Amino acid sequence: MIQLQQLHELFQEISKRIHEKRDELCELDGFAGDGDHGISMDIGFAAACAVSPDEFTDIGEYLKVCAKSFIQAVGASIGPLYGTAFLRAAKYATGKSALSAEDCVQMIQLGVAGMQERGKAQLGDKTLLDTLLPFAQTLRDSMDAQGSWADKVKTAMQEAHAGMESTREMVANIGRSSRLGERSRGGVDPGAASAYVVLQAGADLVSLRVGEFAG
Amino acid sequence: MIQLQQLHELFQEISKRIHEKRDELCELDGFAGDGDHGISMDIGFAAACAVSPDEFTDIGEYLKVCAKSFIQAVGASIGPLYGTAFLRAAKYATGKSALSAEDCVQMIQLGVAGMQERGKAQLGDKTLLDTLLPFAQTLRDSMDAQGSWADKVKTAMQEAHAGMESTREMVANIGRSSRLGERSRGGVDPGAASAYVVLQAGADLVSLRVGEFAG
Amino acid sequence: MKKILNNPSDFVDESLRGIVLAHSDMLRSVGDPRVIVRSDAPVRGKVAIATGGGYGHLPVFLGYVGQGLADGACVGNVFSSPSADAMLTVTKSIDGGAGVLYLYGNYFGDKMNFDLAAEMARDEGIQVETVRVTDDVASAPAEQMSKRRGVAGVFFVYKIAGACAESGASLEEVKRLAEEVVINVRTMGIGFSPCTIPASGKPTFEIADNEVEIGIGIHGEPGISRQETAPAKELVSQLLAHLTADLDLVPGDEVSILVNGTGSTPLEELYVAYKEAHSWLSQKGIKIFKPFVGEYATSLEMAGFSISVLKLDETMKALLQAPVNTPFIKQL
Amino acid sequence: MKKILNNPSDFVDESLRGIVLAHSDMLRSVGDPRVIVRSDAPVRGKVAIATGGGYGHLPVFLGYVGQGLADGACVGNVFSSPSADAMLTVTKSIDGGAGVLYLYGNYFGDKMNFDLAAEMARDEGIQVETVRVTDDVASAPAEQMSKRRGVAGVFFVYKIAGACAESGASLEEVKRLAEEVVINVRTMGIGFSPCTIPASGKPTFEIADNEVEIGIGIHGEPGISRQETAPAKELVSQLLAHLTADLDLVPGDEVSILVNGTGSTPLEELYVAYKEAHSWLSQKGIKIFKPFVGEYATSLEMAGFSISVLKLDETMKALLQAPVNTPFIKQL
Ligand SMILES: Nc1ncnc2c1ncn2[C@@H]1O[C@H](COP(=O)(O)OP(=O)(O)O)[C@@H](O)[C@H]1O
Ligand SMILES: Nc1ncnc2c1ncn2[C@@H]1O[C@H](COP(=O)(O)OP(=O)(O)O)[C@@H](O)[C@H]1O
Ligand SMILES: [Mg+2]
Ligand SMILES: [Mg+2]
Ligand SMILES: [Mg+2]
Ligand SMILES: [Mg+2]
Repeated sequence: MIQLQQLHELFQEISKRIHEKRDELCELDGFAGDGDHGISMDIGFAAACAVSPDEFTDIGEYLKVCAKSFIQAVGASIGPLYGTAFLRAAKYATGKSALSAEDCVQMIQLGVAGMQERGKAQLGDKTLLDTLLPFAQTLRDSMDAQGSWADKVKTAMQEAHAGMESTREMVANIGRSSRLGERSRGGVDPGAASAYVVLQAGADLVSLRVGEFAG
Repeated sequence: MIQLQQLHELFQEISKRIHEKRDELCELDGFAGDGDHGISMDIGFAAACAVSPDEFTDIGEYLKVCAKSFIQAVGASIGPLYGTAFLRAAKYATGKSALSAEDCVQMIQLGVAGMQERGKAQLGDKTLLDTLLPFAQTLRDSMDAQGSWADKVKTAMQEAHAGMESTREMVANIGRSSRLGERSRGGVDPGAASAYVVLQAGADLVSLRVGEFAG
Repeated sequence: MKKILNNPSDFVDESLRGIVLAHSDMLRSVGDPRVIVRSDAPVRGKVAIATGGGYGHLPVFLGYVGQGLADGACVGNVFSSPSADAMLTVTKSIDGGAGVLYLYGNYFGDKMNFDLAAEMARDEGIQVETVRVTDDVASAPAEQMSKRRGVAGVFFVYKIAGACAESGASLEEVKRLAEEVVINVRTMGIGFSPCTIPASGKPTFEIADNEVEIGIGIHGEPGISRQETAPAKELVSQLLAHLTADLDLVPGDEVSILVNGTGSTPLEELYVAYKEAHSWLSQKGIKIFKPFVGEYATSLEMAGFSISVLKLDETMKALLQAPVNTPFIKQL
Repeated sequence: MKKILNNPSDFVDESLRGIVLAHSDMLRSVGDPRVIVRSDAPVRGKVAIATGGGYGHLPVFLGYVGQGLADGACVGNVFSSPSADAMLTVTKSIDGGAGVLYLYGNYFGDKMNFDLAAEMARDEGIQVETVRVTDDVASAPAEQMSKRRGVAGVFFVYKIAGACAESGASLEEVKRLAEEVVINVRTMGIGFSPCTIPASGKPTFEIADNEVEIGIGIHGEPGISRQETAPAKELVSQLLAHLTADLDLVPGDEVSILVNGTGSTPLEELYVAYKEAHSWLSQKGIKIFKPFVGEYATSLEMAGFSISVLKLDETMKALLQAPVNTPFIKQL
């Protein structure tokens, strides 16, 4: 089972990695966007980390405050997308003090669905969904199958990576870059890239602590 | 004696010559001013010409309307300078239907004094006065001397020419170009150049019609 | 980049601080310096209007906060949406019990944040409705009206919805009228030269010395064509041909128009455009009721202008004349 | 040159035509399209205020024609004095029997024309007095105050003299008060980049990408120094140090300030300047009474700004708050 404290550690790990990639992500956004994506993600996850887990026992309550903290820190596109995902996940987790692997998969599903509802984007629109949707779907599909969680996550991460890479040849169809049409082709979508960083942080924690997750 | 009709012809001659020099004068003004001097002079004298002499018997009345016509057409610096000169001359000529040579000299004196009063410039300030003042003074000084009017005008014109040329090495001390300071040195003052054109037209009429003036 | 600023990352907050300091009698910020409401908010019993969006468009958005227009606004970074949290704060600060209308330009980032804010506000028991302005004819074809972006025409929606709210109408009525205005307003812009976002330090687009961008967006989004500069008469008739066709205007119709400068185009030039618009419309038998000329929605120092046309009915005409008093826009 | 214009030589007249068409309820031209007076002129028994100068400085000069400010104005070509004849026409059109105050910036071309107009007006039996505004501290040393040019500070003189005239004061009183304001107002500007006069098509001056001109004039006249751009805080403190020293301000003094944009500097940046001015003055113990921020005197699309400081007394404070209503400037 995953404890509240571990979620906090996950946010810390994501925040650390996003911070390291901050300039790289801004550069990606500079290609067809306004060059601020690394900043927004950095600020957003730093805000989520700043919520102290010690004051909570209910994971739902904790995640709701993290969501609001993220939303407070970031507007742009990323604020409402991740904010909505966190809020949807928080709703599911309300009343829980620990999460099973199934709970996690369910929350990822709900979160990504929230992003899709908020942003109205489809697979192939050159957004973070091109990373997140394949990941979430592969993970869910593998839920009842044989094999370790570590392996399942690894497979899902391969799909996430392929999805992210596929945005390179896409034409942006939504959001700020869509106004460039054909000219938006040729660069990885920054949101897709940062989503991969987020997932990778989660995946690495899973493989490090594979025992706990199995528990 | 000079008749009202001849003044009209003088304005026509001035207007014709200024019109021909229009671009040249603008170019001179472009050196340290705003490049519009040829246009202003052209418009101003065209307006003075447009006043029909046939409706007048009083030279003062006629000149007053010419002055107002000039003033109506031109603002900038040239409007009030020539406008004031014409008004001062008109005042002197009020009640007269013909002008003697002495009247003409007197009117030139008064006109130039009016320009000086209006513009507060001194000899050497790099303005039209550097052409007009030497001309007017030389003419007045020669009034009671021996010799033909044609010669007297010729001498005065030499002074006017020297005055105009002297502005080339002057630094503008008044008006728009004065803000350039040292950088205004090296070009003939446009107002001084156009004043010479005006005087030359008058001088040529005098020498052409020397008989009439003597009369 | 020559700009009046200190650290580019402080630009928005320092500018807002200046606004609140200069106009403390009419505006105040609520906690977050990027949330600004009229000083008498909430006005009890009045429908409140909230707006917001990226910074850099003054008087859009803060400039419309005041009597006769909106009740509160929040802004994000330059050309970037403010957060849903800021919007929620505006909402809570201006709700006078009669509900809140979210009124803003149709940009996806803003929509996502306002929608999330509306969800959160409703959770807290506040009635919220939304109207998005879609006046930019160059941003999508007429059949896809809901995809069109909001540009300077938002002025007319603030003006009429604001006057309507001030008159004591219900949230439903204010919303319905705002939608009515949105349906009847069209805008198209022309860009001459770009602006520079302080944080990036680079121009928003590139354009040749003799070219203009017809149909440009308020953030420098490309329009429908790039062409050689032309006399004012031609540029204006090009815009008006698009606008009046899109609005199906016919002789006898009455309109208000807004000739809007996008930043560095002199007021003197905007009036040349107005003169041309006046004679073009007169020739077509279209009557101008109450024109507006000036900077009503800018893009920092972008050079260019837009024309907005609003097809009027008697209700709109009356409300267009109602008084306005904000630090930026006044009407007696 | 990308501008909204047709033939450059028609620029002024077409722009003015647009102004009169758009604001026919408040302004009218008198014969000459370059002579514009408030529509209710002459106001019987009220001292009338006439102003004028070159075109290209909107809202200076026409923008100040209306209730609470001036009664009429005439303009010349861009940056060039209007004719004495136009001034005479203004004078005759606005004189309500109580005399006319000529109030304008101290430029020699304007002075020559206004002086000639005054001569002609007096010939026709109209009482005329003159006050020239000399607020530009960078244009001449303090000992030669009468050589200083008039720039954005003219706003304060219009405002206070206009309110005074509106209150029914005599020509002598309005003149005296206008002189009092002139003595107490100082301005200094900073130029970032030039503007282009339509008729010439060339920029008014050249300046490097990283340089600013401190003390620039309203037609791009060189100032007191050219230096590298600096943070807003430094630029503002440089200006205020000059201004407050020239005015001999001491802690406890009360001032109004105007942060004026010269054309293409975004309003957002002007408020950064205001914020810096506020903190600089507060630190010196100088109190700001009623600040103004915006475009009050421009130079077409010149980029830059100026700060004007007016040292106040109780009379001025009261008049500063009086209402104003022109198509360009409004105060409730
Ligand atoms: N409607 C949307 N649905 C999903 N993702 C979106 C949407 N709009 C934008 N994005 C994602 O957001 C990323 C840009 O984020 P960011 O730069 O922070 O926001 P902004 O575009 O407002 O500057 C894009 O790369 C894309 O992945
Ligand atoms: N105060 C003055 N006194 C005498 N002449 C002047 C004065 N100011 C300007 N001038 C003359 O006017 C000329 C410029 O005329 P013009 O270009 O028509 O006016 P502006 O300077 O307003 O553009 C100068 O070359 C100078 O000879
Ligand atoms: Mg971005
Ligand atoms: Mg000139
Ligand atoms: Mg952004
Ligand atoms: Mg001139």
